[in-house]
Amino acid sequence: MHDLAPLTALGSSAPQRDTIGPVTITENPDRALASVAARLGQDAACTKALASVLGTSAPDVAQCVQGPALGAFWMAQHCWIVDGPYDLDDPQTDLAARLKAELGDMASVTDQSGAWVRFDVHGDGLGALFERLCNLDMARMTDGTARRTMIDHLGCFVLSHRGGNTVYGPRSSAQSLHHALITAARSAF
Amino acid sequence: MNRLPTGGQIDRTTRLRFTFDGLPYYGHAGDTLASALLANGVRLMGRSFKYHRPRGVLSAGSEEPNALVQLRKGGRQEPNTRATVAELFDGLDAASQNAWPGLKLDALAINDRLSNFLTAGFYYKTFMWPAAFWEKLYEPIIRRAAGLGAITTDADPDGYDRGFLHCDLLIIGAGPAGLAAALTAGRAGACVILADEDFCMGGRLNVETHALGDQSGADWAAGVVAELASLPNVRLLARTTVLGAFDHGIYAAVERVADHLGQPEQGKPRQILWRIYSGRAVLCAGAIERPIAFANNDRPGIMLAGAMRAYVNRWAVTPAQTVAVFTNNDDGHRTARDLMAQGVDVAAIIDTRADAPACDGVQVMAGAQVVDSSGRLGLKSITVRQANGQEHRLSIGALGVSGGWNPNVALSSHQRGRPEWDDAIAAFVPGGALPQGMQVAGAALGQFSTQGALAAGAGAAIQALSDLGKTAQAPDLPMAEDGEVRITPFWHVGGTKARAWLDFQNDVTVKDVTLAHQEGFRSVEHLKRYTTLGMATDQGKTSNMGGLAVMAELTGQSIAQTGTTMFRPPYTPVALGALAGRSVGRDFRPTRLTPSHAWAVEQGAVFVEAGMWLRAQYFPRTGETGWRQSVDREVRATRGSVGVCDVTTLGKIDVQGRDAAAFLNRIYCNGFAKLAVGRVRYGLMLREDGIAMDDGTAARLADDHFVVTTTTANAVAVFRHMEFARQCLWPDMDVQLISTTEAWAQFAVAGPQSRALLQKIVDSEFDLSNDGFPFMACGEITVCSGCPARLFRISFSGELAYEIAVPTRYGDALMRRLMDAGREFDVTPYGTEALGVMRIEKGHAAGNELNGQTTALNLGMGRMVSDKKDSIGAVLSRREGLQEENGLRMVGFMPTSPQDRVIAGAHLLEKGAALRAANDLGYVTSACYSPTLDSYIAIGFLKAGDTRLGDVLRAASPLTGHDTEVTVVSPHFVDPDGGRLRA
Amino acid sequence: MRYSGFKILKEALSGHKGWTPAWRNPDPKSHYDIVIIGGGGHGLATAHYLASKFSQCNVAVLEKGWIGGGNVGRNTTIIRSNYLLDGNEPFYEFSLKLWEGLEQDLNYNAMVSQRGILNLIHSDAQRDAFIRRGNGMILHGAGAELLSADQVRREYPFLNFDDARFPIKGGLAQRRGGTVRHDAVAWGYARAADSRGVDIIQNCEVTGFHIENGTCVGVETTRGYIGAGKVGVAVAGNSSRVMAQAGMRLPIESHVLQAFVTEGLKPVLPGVITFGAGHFYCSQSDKGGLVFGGDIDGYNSYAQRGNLPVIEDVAEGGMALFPGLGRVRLLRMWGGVMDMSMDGSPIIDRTHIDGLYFNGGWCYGGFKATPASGWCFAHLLATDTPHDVAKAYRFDRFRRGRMIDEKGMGAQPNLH
Amino acid sequence: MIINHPLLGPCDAQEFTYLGDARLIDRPDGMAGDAEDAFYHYAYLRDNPAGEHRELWFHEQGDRSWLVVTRNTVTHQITSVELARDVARKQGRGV
Repeated sequence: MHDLAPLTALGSSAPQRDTIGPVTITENPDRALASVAARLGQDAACTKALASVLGTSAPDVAQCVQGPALGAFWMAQHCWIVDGPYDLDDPQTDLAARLKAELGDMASVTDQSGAWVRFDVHGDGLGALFERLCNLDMARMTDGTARRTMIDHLGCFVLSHRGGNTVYGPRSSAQSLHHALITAARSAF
Repeated sequence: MNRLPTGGQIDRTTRLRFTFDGLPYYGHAGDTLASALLANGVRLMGRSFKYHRPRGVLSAGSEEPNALVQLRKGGRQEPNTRATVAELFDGLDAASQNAWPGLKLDALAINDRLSNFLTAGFYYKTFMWPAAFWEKLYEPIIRRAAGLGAITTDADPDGYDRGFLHCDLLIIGAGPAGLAAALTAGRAGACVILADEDFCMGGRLNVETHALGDQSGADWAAGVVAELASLPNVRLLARTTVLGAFDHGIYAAVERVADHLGQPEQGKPRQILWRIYSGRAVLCAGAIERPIAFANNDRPGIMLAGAMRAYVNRWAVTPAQTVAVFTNNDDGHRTARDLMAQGVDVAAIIDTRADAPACDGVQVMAGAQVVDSSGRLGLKSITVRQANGQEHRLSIGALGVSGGWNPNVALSSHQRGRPEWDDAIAAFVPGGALPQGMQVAGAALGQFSTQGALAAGAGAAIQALSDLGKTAQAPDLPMAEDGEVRITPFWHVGGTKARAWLDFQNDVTVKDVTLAHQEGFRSVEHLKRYTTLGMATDQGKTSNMGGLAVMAELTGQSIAQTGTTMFRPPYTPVALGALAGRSVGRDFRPTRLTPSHAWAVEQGAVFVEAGMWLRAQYFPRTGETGWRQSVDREVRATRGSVGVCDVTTLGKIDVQGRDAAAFLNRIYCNGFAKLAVGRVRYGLMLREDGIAMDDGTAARLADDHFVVTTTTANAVAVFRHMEFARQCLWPDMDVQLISTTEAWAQFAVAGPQSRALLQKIVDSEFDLSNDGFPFMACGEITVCSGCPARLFRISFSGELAYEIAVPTRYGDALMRRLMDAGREFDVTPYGTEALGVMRIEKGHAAGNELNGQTTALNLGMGRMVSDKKDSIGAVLSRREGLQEENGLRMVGFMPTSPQDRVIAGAHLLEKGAALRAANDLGYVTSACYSPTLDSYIAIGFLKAGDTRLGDVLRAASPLTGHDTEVTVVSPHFVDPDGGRLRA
Repeated sequence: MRYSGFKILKEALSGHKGWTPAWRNPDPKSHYDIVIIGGGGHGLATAHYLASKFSQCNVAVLEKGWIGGGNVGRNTTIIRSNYLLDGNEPFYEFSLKLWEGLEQDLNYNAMVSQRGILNLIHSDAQRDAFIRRGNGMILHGAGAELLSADQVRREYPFLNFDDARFPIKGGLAQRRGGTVRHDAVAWGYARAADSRGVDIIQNCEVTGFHIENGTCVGVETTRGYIGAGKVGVAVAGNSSRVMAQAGMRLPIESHVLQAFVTEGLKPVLPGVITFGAGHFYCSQSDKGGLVFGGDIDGYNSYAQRGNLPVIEDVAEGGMALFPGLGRVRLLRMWGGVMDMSMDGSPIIDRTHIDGLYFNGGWCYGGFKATPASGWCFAHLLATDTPHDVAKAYRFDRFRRGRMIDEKGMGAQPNLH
Repeated sequence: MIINHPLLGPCDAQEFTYLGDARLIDRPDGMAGDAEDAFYHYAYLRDNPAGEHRELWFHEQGDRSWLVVTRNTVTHQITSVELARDVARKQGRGV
């Protein structure tokens, strides 16, 4: 067990949480992410193998799924991001390595855990908030939808699920993204 | 004074105090500034642009050309606001503009006396002598006189927002057609947005007296709006102007959230720009009345007849106690009737039609014309020429003028729509190819009866929904007025030498159009540009038609043949703040922070913008008085022992797949196929045109796995380029790409003690010895007892150096650990300045050299471009112009006196050569003070530079006042053999 | 007719009866020595200089619509000669000198106003690049000044110095830069050319070239066939379309550039300013409107209109630079179709067809080039040799690897 | 503008980066004898019609796919959108 202390993307040791009107925006730093891209000609096999890893079918275009332990969302054709808990205590079980072990030559797997900041947004009136942030049609963002979009010049993923919306944005711009979410929420509510 | 005792849609129980030019007045909730001023007997509200003529309101809407005022003060000062749409609020502070010293007595009204000299285009014909006097004398005078309102140049303190809306059906305008359309589509369950510029939806229903069924128009409208508001699938946007129709059903609209308040609520925007994605749209923008030109038709008190009845019906204000109406159509008679119904004395209806119908209770002068008016600051009388030629004066305080109504076609013409002339209503109607998905209904289509508009609105909604595969039923619509349009076109009263205004704001008169015709400016666009007709803040909404008609008359062509000028967005002028939204000030663009940012802040680092990134530029220490001292220290410390620099900003691309090596072999001009696992190679990427695009390293972590680095600036472009190659050029290569720039915190650890430092951090099972981990080695390791990391033995500084990467969340901790562990070596953090100095000392090309204009040959890397393989850019790099022997080569420069500064951007000339372009031999790209050599040094591009080592040249920068004698040297100032790298 | 203050006085006192058309409206003749296709700024300037400098008066200018209806009438009116590269700078400096004497040459006040242009600097690398450029300008005799942030602040105190994402670190000024009343340029050249006998023929669209044995001998038009000793094409925006009729493919793409003007304001901006950390440049017209623009929309287009993303981007740039603009209202926006060339620089050259000459590829910089472009094209048409300052503007530079790429963006037209 | 992405459906064109003429897929063979001439034509002489145009767009803020969009440059109407990779394969490009 190494002794380097992690920082959240917003630059502190504990995640930030803001409630504005009916909406709560919570930084969620404890996620591991890895991209899975099917190797040439391995689309079907990789999709199938990923389903078995996830315990549910691999997400289709613009979809996200949640299996018993791992979730995943669609990033590009035959390419997904798998999401699971970040195990601070046991880096040996890191997600990318596990996936690589399972998927072998079927896929290219890349650790993306550090690449993104994640904000979970829940509460009433998410539509009123997100219509000021991005051009996604929130009426069509049914549970299980995952889209890449732009929020104040930042390329982000917005995932819609039962618990609310999740926003993944570029980690280095976590403060700008947080500021955008907060400002839009104050404007909307 | 002029407020009628009853009626109107104002809240007489709410008294709002406001000021105009410092004088206090009162109005009511529901008033506009214009209606409130009229109610207080204020007719004079502005001055015209050119002649500074006194002006009052012409209209009751956003088409207003005359009554422009400045609202608010300080940073919120807002010029050119139309009093006709400014919603009254308590404390509103308005001032007149374009008048000095005051509205009543305006010095520049002298221009009016000189009008005979200031005709259309006069300035093209004079002010040419002497040439220098234009900027010095004439222009400053003209500029001061021109302009309308003023801004303070203080920052706007209010915020703006931008947002995105989606709908099946966008309905633009909430008059009878729009409300009927919204009701139809709303009840059918479609996702509907109904936008209207007014604060009270209903359009003309709010200003007309005719009934819808057994209700007043306003009551019917309010009822429909209430029903729509109750439907979850309908979004009502009042105070929202649809500004423009863009491609594929996208509309821009601005919602004025807080303009009716003194200032926005805390945290709330003043306005929101909505980008509306619509499946279909129905344009129900109504119609705009047009005036008739006659001599001195611009006095305060002369207004559009429809506006006059709007003031009476909606705001219970009459512009004067005695009025008259001048019309060429039946609608003018309606104004007279409505005013009489409110007890206003209507002196006469002057109707240009010989067959004008009679009107109960008022004299109709058929076949008559208004030939002049009087009253310096407001209308006192008009002169009427009757059908029999007799002229007589009528003393009146206001005149309503109706020349007919123009369908409001603007948004239908923002793309390829071109209005077509309709004789039946003597006006242009939407024509040509309308914006994709748009229909037009109601008065905007020339359907002027209320009944017709209601039915058309419902019909358009049914059609639009049907296009989208949805069905809808027409609602039961009330019976309403269904009159025909009766108009005999009449544009201007002739036979006068006096000026008759067409464009009120820009002071374009019938005479100006005549002069334009006489001088050959006959196409509508020439007419517009020569006379400025229609170029004012109202964009010709009330003036263009008259100008076209006059020109048509002069050329003998029909109005249809004459055509219209182009309609352009925005429909009405829009605050720039709204278009920019939240992307202002420090939020103009996102900020990217490095993993060690918080730590660097603690160290007191000075930061610099590097693209979107904020990077530590240098780390000043107590006692250091200038940045140079800090940078020199950082360089010396690194070269003397060890330094650490956050280099996370470099782009990183993970390249995997069976064909990864073959792929990189085509992306880089140098070979990559044979790079061994565990090794790194420098790579140069060319654009297909043979110019250097980017450079970096590629590390082979496995047979099928590389990590490629790019420069900070080009990370995005390189990724796009590689995806292009992967998907479009070689789609059957097995390669997958993903950016990992943000995934890893990466630090350069450089200097002779870098190995010793890293050995304290890197877990002991990894061999860092020179044999175990030689120059250009790479590997996946762990640090600090098991934290996964990557180590690359690469060097930008020229020292023994490494780059070490850990998952981003541990970057801060690793930096702190490096500092702790390095204390025994006096480890020194260094910033981008020291990084830059060391790379210049080493002669590495960076952004200043890889400037998109240089080739591998220019950069001294010509031999890297392999001719043994097909790589991007190799072929075109061989063109003769890029292979000249005498071409630019990257070399180094040392001043002959070490402390003489060499300036980046200086040009190179032979010693003694004159400062002339013909003598130009190249330029300095990067320069710095080298603490290592204790001299200024520079690198740059010199013609045939590789053959000129040792020559003494002149590096001249007359721009900065530097002119330095320099010796041409190798660009590798420090350790040219690379011994330190490999130590 | 000569224009003057005296003439205005005289006409004012006699009811303005004496003004005659600024140019005639002749029917086309069957043959001209030189036919110029395109009645925009460049075509009209070419005609003027052919007549006034090269004694070529048997010249027609054919315009498919009304003269000045293309980019000369839809630009942001800026003139400057602050180019970086040797291939460009002498040409634009020649142009600026011609602007400086334009009104006397044409007897038409085009309101050439040299209130200066300032390119702002926001980073050290940008300063280095601007120093290189400014020194080049000085070497070419064009003049340049490097301003510190404080000096910029003194001249433009209302710019965003204190709350900027990309702070202003200085600026490169060319005091001789400025603006010109764009329509007047077209009209002034037209009037001057017409007065020397050039026929300006409006509503006359060229529908084909008549090429015999590799030589162009005339053009088919909507007003009939017109024979020509030489044909010069100056139709920037439509170059590919027109030259395709002669079977040529050009190193040019057509892109839309939007421009914007606000409502009139009392004087606030002294000169032209260019934001260096976003897409925004701005000047204030004599009428008081702020005239501004930004980047091209970025996709091939022949539609004279653009879309929202660029409009918003430009507004963001404006607000970032000048936070007091928030309440200033945008009055009108429009689009022009640009000949975006493969290196961002123009072409003035003969074609492989004898008698057919080409002028185009002006990107978004054609307006300031108008006088020099006209002069150099006239020179080429009259003498069959390129003018000294335009000798780099050849077709074959791409084949030979002699691009003139100011921005260093390569063969990607929408990035220039 | 709206680009109807073959996988994702309608997307605002703002999410895309434009490259241009879809013939850029047809990169010549750099080792062929006439390569310099072929590359000159390839890199510099692109289609620029007033009308229907096949062009490359990159979904930079989306799924990072390159698309071939057939769009009218006069009306901006889009009539077809394909994945560039499929087009490239159909045109015989492989490894």
